Amino acid sequence: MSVLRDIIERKAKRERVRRHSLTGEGKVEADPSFRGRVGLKRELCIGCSLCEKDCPSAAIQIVQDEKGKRPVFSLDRCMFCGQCKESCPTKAIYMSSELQLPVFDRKALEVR
Amino acid sequence: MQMNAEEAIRALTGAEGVQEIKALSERRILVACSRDAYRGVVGRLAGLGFNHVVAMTGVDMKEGIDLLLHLGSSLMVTVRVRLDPSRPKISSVSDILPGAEMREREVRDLLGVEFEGHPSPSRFMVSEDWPAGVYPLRKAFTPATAAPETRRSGPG
Amino acid sequence: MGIIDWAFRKSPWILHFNTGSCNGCDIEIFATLTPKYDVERLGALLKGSPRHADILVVSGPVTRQASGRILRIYEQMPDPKKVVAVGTCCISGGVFSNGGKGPCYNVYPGLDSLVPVDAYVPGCPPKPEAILDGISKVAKKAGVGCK
Amino acid sequence: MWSAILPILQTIVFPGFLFLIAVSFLYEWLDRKIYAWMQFRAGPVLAGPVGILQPLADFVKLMGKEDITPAYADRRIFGAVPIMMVALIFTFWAVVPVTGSAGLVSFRGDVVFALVSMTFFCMLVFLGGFSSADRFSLLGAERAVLQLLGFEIPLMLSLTGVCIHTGSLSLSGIVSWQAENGWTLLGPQAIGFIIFLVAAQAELERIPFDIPEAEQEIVAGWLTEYSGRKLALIRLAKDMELVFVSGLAVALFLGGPVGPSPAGLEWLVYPAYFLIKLALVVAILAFIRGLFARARIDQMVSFGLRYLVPISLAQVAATILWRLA
Amino acid sequence: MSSSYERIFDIPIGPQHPALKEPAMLKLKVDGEHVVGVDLDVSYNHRGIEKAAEYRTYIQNLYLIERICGICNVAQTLTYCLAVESLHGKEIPARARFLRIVAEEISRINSHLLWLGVAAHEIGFDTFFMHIWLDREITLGLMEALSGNRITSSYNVIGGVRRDVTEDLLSRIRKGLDDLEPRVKRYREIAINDRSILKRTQGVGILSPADAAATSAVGPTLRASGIKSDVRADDPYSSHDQVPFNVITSDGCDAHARIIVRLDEILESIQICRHCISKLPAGPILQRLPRRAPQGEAMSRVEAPRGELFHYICSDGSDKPYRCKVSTPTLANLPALVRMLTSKGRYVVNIADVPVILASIDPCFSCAARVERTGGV
Ligand code: SF4
Ligand code: SF4
Ligand code: SF4
Ligand code: SF4
Ligand code: SF4
Ligand code: SF4
Ligand code: SF4
Ligand code: SF4
Repeated sequence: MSVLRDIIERKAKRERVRRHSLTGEGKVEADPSFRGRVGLKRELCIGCSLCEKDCPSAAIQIVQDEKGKRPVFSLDRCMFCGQCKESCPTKAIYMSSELQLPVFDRKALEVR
Repeated sequence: MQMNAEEAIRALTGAEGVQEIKALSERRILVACSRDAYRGVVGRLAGLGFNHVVAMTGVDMKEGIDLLLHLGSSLMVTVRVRLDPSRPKISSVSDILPGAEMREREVRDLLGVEFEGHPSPSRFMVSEDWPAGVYPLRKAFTPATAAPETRRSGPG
Repeated sequence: MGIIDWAFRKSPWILHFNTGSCNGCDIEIFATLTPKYDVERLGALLKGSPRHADILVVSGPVTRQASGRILRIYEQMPDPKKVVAVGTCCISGGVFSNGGKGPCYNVYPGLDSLVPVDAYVPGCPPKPEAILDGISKVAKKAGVGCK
Repeated sequence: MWSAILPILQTIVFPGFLFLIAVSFLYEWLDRKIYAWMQFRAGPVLAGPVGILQPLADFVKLMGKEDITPAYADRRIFGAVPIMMVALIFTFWAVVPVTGSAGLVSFRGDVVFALVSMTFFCMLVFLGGFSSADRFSLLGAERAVLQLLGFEIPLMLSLTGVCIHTGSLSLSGIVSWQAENGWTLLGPQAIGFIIFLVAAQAELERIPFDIPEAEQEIVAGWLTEYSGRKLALIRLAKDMELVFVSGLAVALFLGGPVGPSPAGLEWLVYPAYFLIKLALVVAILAFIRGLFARARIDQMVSFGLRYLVPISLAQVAATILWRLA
Repeated sequence: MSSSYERIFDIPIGPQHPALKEPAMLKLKVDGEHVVGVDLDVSYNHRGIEKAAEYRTYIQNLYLIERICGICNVAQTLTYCLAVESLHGKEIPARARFLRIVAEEISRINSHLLWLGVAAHEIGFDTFFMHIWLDREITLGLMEALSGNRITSSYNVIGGVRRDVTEDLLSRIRKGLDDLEPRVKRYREIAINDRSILKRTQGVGILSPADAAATSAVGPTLRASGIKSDVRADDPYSSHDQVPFNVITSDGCDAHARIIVRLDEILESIQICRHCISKLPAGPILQRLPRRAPQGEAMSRVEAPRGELFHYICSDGSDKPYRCKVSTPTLANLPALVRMLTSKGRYVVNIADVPVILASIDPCFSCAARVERTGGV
């Protein structure tokens, strides 16, 4: 019954739990330090492919675009570890604090 | 139990079958011994208070399979034995150190080391359909010889 | 059949299956039950028996040993049923898949190679908010009409 | 004409079948909300205003789902059990007074009749689990019967106390006695009330006595193999049972629906009283559910036999002495 | 209660079972409601990590090793980094060592609270579970602020830690710890006083000190059997010798003692964190190390939340380890578990107690299942 006492005391202190709203979906704020989806600042990338070499889950493929080589991230394999950000010599990769939102189709995750 | 490295080395030098004793660092000691002396050395260590089994490691060194038994309190002693790679076989120490039983089983499944006198002789495999005689931690087991499975290569 | 569709959307009962995960995703799925996230707001209950569940929430890389189980559980669930793959491992094998980097000889490259998956929640582990979103999105699609 | 239709309407609509179903859903919702409140959660919110339609959504959804009968199950019994459960509770519901001091049906000895329902229900649980031919179901079924051993006798004794106290063997008699003598029953029979609630918790298979369907031990116990429509009916039956047992508690210890009322408005005020008192009992049951850890089956049975039985016996003895004095 | 029927049959617990968050399989031999034998199968979680580690570079392995387990990922990476650093023969900066302790202790608090919640759930006490997990969000918030993710932190890297702390963050951590402490004390009170908890845990899952030592049990399981053993104290690995703390033990030897030991450890961890934050040295947080490790072998031990965690790395001088061996606390505690479950006729184990006993060693099979299968009895 000591649990009851605990509940009453906490309720008396008007402790409230902040939950995110279910209806305004997608509007979830993460802590700014959160390691969310990876992103590339295209203009900084020099195409050295170090990120691809160090990525632990082979989520990066180097492709050729009009400006030369660049990485493409497969978000269905990426595990948001941030190693590519650490490895990049020009700091072209950043981790946004965006929460990756669920998708219905795996293909939607494959390029970016 | 609170032996320091020097005392432990002194206590072990001259034991039968011990080939080499060296201190790797302040609290790590490596004892190499022959296969036949292994049991005796472990027994002696257990008598000295090293009766906590930290882990047992098997390493396929190509020229032989190294079996490492890590015993420890605040000081950790590693007993190293080299086994014949074609038919690795050694006597079990799970009667001296009951904590070693599952460790031996792990090494047996992954490296195919045979432990003589082990209380549960049944073999345990990766999954029920794991092929017999394939030991994943042997160096001969490579990605190419990995279990047959549908596999997508590369990202995507 | 408005009311039945409505009921399907409002009452997604969950069955959680761990196919060999590192626990990260399981914990976060479990965390969605707790006060801060409270999946019951959606009407969802965590069920123990596949027979009672509508949504199968899977976490972890699908290991060989677990693959048979997942098929069986999927079959045991009554129609209509949905599957949500939570975590990178479950979606593709993630760090455990080979992808040219060496073997995890015991892992399937993603849950969708075994059972049809209705939603993917990437992350390692995804935040509970993301899992909640995944479940509610799938629940919104639910109904007798769409299998 | 009207006098012919009225009983039928009473049976089907109010306070009969439909009313019972509506009230069951309402109180399942209440139970879940209180439970969630204790856990700092919100409980269901999306289905209808403040989630009040959640039990309905669950029910309708389960009705719409595929209904699987396991291959090894005894099909006839397996399928019959859910329907029998609903029918059973509905039948017994007739004796619970809702609109006045008497229920739809009232006769001498209906207290015993009501008591028997619990045993019947337990038998159906056993049959349901047994016919599923599943390990977990079987264990759950066995546990349900073992549990019955633990709580049935104290339950009976707590009722005996009330019957002796009021000198009546019918619910209507007990309710009218309370109406005449004010609220003097709850005082002397407080222990009986508590024992009744504890036993009810066991009968309803709720924490701390949800042993027959202990999720962490035996998946969903005897319910494991049920799905779809059958599960919907079982859940409905269990909700109805919650209302039925709480209704009995209201009638036996809280004076039933009777209370002060402006003359002529009894038909409206009494059911309202009933619902309020019912809510009170359900709330107490929800609190019990939230505040304890699950007991073990042997602990449960020995708790029943070692503590509840002597206490309730003492209660009965005291009541007899009081009557004699 | 003695069973009225003589029937022995097998009950599988798992691999998909509400009592196990993970797909392990416990095959119980049951006579009525009593357990007479047990067989363990943890292969459902086998992913092939040790082999995979041989094909990945040291950097990639960090993330692979981290994902051996989501709960003690901090301990796992710490052990791995210690081993690699010791291959290089390099000391890491003092500030990094202290930050590692902070991260480690936060994850310990997190793990113990998580476990306590699960244990409450195991005995059917969901309200308690919800309360504990509500307060656990505090530590998850701290972890996210410190490292960037609630669970998988990627905080320790070879040569130091990834992120530095700001004053702002330190005060946030201090506040979080201050909020948490009274709550933990309250839970301790409840765990000691609540009768329904006592009923389910006292005298359940008894492991005598002799058995605990013989089976090489580790961590809180060992300490709850009255044996004073803690790698942090015995084999200080990350400036632990500069931090004052007590090794918590209990003489209860049962599931309840394990609850109390873990709760006391949380309080101790809060003190350690506070100490480290107040004494945090200035300086760099990372000592860059080359990609290739020198030839040799290294062994490291860390006190993970569940007990002693051990890594062995053998290097052949390339950028990939030659052999990487992980030995985890759950595996070390399995023999003790089997001993508690079968009891060999000394006392009766009820089926309903199995989840409690299982939970009391705080098993998480994802790390134990690097081995194929472990058989009991
Ligand atoms: S400097 Fe180092 S990282 Fe850059 S290309 Fe040369 S080897 Fe690669
Ligand atoms: S975050 Fe990690 S897994 Fe994702 S792309 Fe970068 S290195 Fe690869
Ligand atoms: S490491 Fe940086 S610069 Fe090099 S390819 Fe990747 S993103 Fe571009
Ligand atoms: S295909 Fe290879 S890399 Fe992928 S899961 Fe299977 S074993 Fe692992
Ligand atoms: S996605 Fe990440 S957290 Fe989830 S199971 Fe895989 S490794 Fe663990
Ligand atoms: S259990 Fe060991 S050998 Fe097997 S895959 Fe895992 S790490 Fe490799
Ligand atoms: S004991 Fe192993 S699996 Fe469990 S939390 Fe620690 S590292 Fe993870
Ligand atoms: S014991 Fe193993 S599986 Fe469990 S949480 Fe720890 S590392 Fe993960």
